[in-house]
Amino acid sequence: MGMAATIRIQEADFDIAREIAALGQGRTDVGAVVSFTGICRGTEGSEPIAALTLEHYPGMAEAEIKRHADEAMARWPLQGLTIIHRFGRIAPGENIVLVVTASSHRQAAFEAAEFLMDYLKTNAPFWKQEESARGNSWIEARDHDDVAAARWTKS
Amino acid sequence: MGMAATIRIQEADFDIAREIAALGQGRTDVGAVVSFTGICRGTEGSEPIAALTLEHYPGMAEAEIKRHADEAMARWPLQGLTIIHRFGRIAPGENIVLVVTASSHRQAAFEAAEFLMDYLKTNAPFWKQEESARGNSWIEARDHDDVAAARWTKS
Amino acid sequence: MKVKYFAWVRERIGKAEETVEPPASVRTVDELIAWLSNRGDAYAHAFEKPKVIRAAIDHAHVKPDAAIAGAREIAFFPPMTGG
Amino acid sequence: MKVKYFAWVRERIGKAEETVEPPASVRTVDELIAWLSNRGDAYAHAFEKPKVIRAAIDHAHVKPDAAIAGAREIAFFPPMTGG
Repeated sequence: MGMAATIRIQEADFDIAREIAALGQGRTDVGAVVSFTGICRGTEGSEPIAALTLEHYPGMAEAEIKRHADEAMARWPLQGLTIIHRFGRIAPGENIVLVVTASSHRQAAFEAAEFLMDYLKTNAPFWKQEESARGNSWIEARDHDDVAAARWTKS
Repeated sequence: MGMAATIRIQEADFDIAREIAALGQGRTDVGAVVSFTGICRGTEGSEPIAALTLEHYPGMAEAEIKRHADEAMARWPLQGLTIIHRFGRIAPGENIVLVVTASSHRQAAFEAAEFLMDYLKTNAPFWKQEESARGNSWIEARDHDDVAAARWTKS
Repeated sequence: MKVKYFAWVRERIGKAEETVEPPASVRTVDELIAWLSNRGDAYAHAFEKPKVIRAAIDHAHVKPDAAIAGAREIAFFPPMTGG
Repeated sequence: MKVKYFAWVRERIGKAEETVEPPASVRTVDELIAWLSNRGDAYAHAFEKPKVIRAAIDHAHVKPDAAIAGAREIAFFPPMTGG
């Protein structure tokens, strides 16, 4: 493709509009842009939470996400790809993660974004801890996320 | 759901960031927001185009989109849904259509957005005419869009 | 009854809408298409491939065998290309 | 060899990283887990359910039977919950 994905792992928030605009800037071959924004909810299960704290593995997180971004660009005809994942303390209503895909074809843009989100949920080295009235506890991985990720495995 | 979709059919452009923000505003139960933006490409097939002109059926377009928005809200647990479709003359690089879905669950947000886009491509009463060096011509419907739309039909 | 035309159906007929009074023998959408086709060359051209034409009655998509009785507004147009 | 710990593995062990020198008989990731578990109660607690523990060698996910020879950095952590 020759196209490089933008990958950022950062503590700061991101600006969805700026990231979407950056992918389309100065080109007229993009027909479809899909964005996925993951947001911190105010409850985990039925329990209200005060915040999430995201821990990550610096170095490995970048390498792993880049490997999956490259796989997405090889599998789908993408003209732009941006992945931003925050770490640190994140309050309810705040952004956690952003995936933006640009393509000539809407199906490619949708599928690549879903593939990357399924991957980020199960294999990117990030861990969420929740803060609630009952103290701090680590969120457990969910089986249905593994099932979602497995559907992209080539047979 | 008790939740009403925002549906707008308009000549003016839209602000993606504002529409995404409006769905999350003042609530902490939204975990996933998916946006799809359809953009006018500078080529149709391999032919460069100067612009598209979108004609629509006022009244029916609103009614039909609302019916499908209601179906999406019945099929997926959505907490917010916005659909904006432009009409009139649209130059390459400009926005045509926006679908934004908000949900607690990423799969629901993705699927509802894809369902609505497949619907808008095949059944919403809009017609695209392209302007090129060879004059004006109506874009023909594509079979693969019908195939994409058919996958949502309940068996 | 009001009839509306869109996209190239509109262009070929040369108008966006009109009021027509088909005889009682015209009962369905496809019978109305056949009846309109006889109103002149422009109509014959617009409806030359009836299978390609889509129809809506009072803002809802209908099939060619749909009854037109009671319809306030019937629209004819090519396959849709929005989105 | 540098060993890193994340999330509750880190919390239970009480440190984020350390340098260890396992004997030559420790050849695989699961053998390293068994060897670390013998370093004290904190380690035993962190690794009490070895099947839950994920490992990476030099920033790439590996299986429990992966060889550790030549590794510069080995990390242990619970199943990931990003996104």
